[in-house]
Amino acid sequence: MSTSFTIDLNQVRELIDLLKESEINELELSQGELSLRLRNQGEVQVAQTVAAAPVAAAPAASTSAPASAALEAAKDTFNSPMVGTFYEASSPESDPFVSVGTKVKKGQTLCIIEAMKVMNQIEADRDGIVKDIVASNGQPVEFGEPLFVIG
Amino acid sequence: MSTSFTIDLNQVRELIDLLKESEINELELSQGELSLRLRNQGEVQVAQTVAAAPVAAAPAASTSAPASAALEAAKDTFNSPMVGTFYEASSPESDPFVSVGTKVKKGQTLCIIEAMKVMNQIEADRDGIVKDIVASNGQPVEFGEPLFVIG
Amino acid sequence: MIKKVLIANRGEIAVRIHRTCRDMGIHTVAVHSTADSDALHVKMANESVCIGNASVSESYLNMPAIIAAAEVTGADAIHPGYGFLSENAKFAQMVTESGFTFIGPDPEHITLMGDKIEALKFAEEAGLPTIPGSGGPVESASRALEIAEKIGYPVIIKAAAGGGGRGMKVVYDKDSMKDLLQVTMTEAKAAFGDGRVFIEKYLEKPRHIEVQVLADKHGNVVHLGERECTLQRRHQKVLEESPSPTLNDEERQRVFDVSINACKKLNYVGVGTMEFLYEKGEFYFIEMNTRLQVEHPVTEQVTGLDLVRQQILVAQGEKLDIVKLGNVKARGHSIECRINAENPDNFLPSPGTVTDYFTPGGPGVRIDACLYPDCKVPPYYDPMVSKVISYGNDRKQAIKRMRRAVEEYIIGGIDTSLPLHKRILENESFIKGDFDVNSLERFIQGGNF
Amino acid sequence: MIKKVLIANRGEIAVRIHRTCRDMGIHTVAVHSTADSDALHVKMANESVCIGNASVSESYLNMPAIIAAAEVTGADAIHPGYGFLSENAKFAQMVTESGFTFIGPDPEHITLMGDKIEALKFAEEAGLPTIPGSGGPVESASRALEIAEKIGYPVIIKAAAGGGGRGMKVVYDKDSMKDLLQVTMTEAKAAFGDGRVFIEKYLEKPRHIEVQVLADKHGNVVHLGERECTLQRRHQKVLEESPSPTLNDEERQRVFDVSINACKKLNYVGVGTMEFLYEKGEFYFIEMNTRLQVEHPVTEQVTGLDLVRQQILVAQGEKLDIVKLGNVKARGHSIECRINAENPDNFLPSPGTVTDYFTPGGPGVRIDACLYPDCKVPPYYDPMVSKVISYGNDRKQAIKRMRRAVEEYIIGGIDTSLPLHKRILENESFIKGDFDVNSLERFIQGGNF
Repeated sequence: MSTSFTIDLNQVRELIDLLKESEINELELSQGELSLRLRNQGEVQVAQTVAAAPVAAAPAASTSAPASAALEAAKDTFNSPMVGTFYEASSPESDPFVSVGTKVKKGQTLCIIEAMKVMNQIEADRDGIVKDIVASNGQPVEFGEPLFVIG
Repeated sequence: MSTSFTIDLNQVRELIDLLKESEINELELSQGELSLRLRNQGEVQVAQTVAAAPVAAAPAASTSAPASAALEAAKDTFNSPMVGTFYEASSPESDPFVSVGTKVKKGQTLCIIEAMKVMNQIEADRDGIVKDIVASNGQPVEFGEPLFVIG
Repeated sequence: MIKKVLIANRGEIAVRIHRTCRDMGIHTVAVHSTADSDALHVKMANESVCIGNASVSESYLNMPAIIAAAEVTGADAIHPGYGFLSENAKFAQMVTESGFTFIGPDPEHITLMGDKIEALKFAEEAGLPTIPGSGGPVESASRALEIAEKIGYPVIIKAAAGGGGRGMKVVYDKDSMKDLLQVTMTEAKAAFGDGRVFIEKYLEKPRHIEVQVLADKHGNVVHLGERECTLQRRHQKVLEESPSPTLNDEERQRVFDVSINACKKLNYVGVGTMEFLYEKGEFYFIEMNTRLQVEHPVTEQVTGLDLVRQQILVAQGEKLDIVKLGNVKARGHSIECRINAENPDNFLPSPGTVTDYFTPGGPGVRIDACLYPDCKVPPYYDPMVSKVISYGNDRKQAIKRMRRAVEEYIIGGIDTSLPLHKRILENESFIKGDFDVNSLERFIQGGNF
Repeated sequence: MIKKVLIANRGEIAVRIHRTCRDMGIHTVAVHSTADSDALHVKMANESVCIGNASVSESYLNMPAIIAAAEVTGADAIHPGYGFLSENAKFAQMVTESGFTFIGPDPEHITLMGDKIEALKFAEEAGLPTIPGSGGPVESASRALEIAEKIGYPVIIKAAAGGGGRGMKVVYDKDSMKDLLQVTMTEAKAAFGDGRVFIEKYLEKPRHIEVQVLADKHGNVVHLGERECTLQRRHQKVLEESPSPTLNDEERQRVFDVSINACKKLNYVGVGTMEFLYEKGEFYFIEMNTRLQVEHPVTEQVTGLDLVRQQILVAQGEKLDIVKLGNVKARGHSIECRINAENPDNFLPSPGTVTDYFTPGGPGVRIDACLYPDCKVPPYYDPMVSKVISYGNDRKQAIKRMRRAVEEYIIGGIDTSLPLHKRILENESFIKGDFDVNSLERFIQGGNF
């Protein structure tokens, strides 16, 4: 399970809109474990949210087999385009396609994802530098799961 | 699951309007677990609010046979101490015990409530002036239902 | 024909009764305290009347207020549910005298069965097996041996002035009788100033078995199978099932027969429950409950009957379809778990506001509850807020479905006994059906079932 | 023995399949699109894998992604549910070739029954009654009269090149045959440039009756009763029940027999449904569905069987207990209402976020849903979000309980078809069981049932 806030961002957005429309300066809301404060200081809006995760009702325990896609939101992650098993290199003896610090070009192979016994070469969708390798060699990944951070 | 407030945004909007109209600077509301604060620090209005009832799921429509005890909260109502049928007078031919404007003393009979074929004389719990008669002659009243406003 | 029923109760049973009334086209009137204005039973009913303050004596036990509520709403019958006024003969009488139909038995039967000594006396006359004993003080070892020989070992010697487990000795064979009798008499004399003792059959591992009976106003009586309610904590049932996993067909028939005979002798009317202790093939009558039981849904699931409906039909004076009902065969197996708003470890009540709420669904699951998202559980009343009832073709399937249901059930914001039920449902002895009335207490205290 | 099942579906059926797996001690893997990350089927499953974007072609129809998900999670079987890939022979084959057990029929049966013409050809060979007709173009009045005489009036003359209700004429007696044949041929020639016409038996008020079959890998086939699914809107079933309120015992037995015989001839394996039109004591085979049906719960309620469990047992190669299953007698009556997230007046989909949510409970009510408070109903998928299933001793009781359930059900924040169901359940013709496949359309358009 991820440790991110479980607050509904759309609702926060609606509340912010409400505040902006309303010419009111402050809005404070609390319910149960969840609390939110919005403040509008003149021209620039400073919206502060404080949301205690109500770790709400997850009907029965559910575990994502591959790691959860919590980081998905981050802009500079390179996410898995498919379900499968992640490999850093073309074979156990080979060097990884990339390492942290590698400068990559769009179209360059970053890794392999095996699915249905097929080794799929996964290519970079942009130029950049590999800042982090999030996925683990030989581990399953799901669609949209972050594999690399490329900045 | 419940990762958002169950607050009714329209209600918040109405409260904001109320605040703005009212020339009041702050509004604070709390009910149950929910609290809301609105503040308006503009030149004119400074409004802060807190709270709002989540008007939660009313499973199936339910109608209170006798009028609902909504006014109960008002401080100057005299509420029914029992379930029964409300009578203004001791008989159809008699004058009502009290009318709007009547000055009453603690212990003075205000009305009759019939229950189980017994006519119960209901006495004032304080001195004051009858400002309104809320219950209707011959109609059922429930426990806690406002009968009079005595100020 | 009953057209409008005032339900003189709250919580899940008030909701339960409303549902059957709704199915029968009968309007309902909910009564409620000031603490229950937003309760589910109030929201569901066709009409509602606030009858008093939160305290039960001012509301749910307030007989004049309830009668007055029936008067002002024009109800023609009153259903008392269970608990509160359901076994109050004075209330039953007041209801009838005020011109309403009481959906329950005659007041005289409530009175009789409410008096433990009178009830046992009746039971013996009516041929219900009771726990055999000396019937009066035993003064000599020879008399004690004679009695024990007759009723069979083990027996228990009880001080006449004792109680609460004090001044009691269990005798397992005749060799130790003389000494233990002497010791108990001496101790009783010292402890209570009264050396008189009784002797009774001692039940080592009794189980609680009860028979559901149904009788109309025309002398027809049927049984609707038995329930096993052995899993109890402080004499409160926690998990019930039907049929019992321990009875054989001969035993079953035997306890049905004595129950029906006793009801006939009593001229009983309505639904009732004959409660027995059971050990080694023998039944011992404890008491009769002259009302709907909390655990009635397990009987409904295996018989396909709606017991509240049967109550209403009987109250209307209708004749039971004795041929049809007499041949009702239990099909499958049903279990009920009582879900309390309480801490599952220390059993302290846990009132509050329910936050997240998700009810289980799917095949073989029924929920009788008084909860909804954001509802309040007031601190003034019984902590039982929900019953989960599972049904399966056999006990194994009923257990599996119950496990699934208690796992799916989410009641946020308050503590509940769901975790205790999860533990019971995984217990090997429970699964085997091997337990007695003390099992759950032992289990809760960390021991074996 | 199957130990881990990947459920290649979403919504209520994914939840439904999980529940049975849970009961059988089988672990579940949910697959989901990016739009369904918080869906109930994902929350309930033991594991979950995101397989693609919201669009069904990228997720729930994405065969390689589903197989890959089964690979990475170590599942040993795949259940396709209904819809999506459940009747895709290629998928069934791919599942098997990838080393997983497909919980469904052989691909060849999916292929056969997926081809309407081949399926009808097989039906005729297997002795299933089909709608009788000319079988080919009819060129003369004398031949038309001969055919009509044989199959009985009324008959319908259809342009070979027609469709969608165009180029059709109903003939009620032999006197008008010659003229109408001529008119239809002339009109067909003018409208489609092809004057050829066919003749078929015309069903005026057909009802939709289907037989649930179950077959194992050892040649054993049983039926599990019939379902009546006559109430449809645009060929989508809206309310189903079992048993049918219209069939008599002889008709019932007859349609069971032909269904079982056809399955035997087919060497069919798994659960399947033979769909028929029914009119005036005669059945006319339409098609066979080679999967679990949406409406399977009504069969479960009256037979006491868990159909998903039976599917899994069959997939594991187990032998059906033919004696036991062959004697399953329907008990009572069950109705299912499909609750769609749609405007009940204009039937436009109503996706959104569910606010208030309260599920019905009490006796005789089962809920198979994929909703919970604050959940999202995405706009990309089927609008059916819940099924309410009622059960009673007879149809009358099942209807009353269903009325109560749809009245209790609260689904806030989105529009649903609950109001439509309330109207149907109060309709006199529905209560009498008097309707045909066109009734609901007429009713929706403001007419009579």
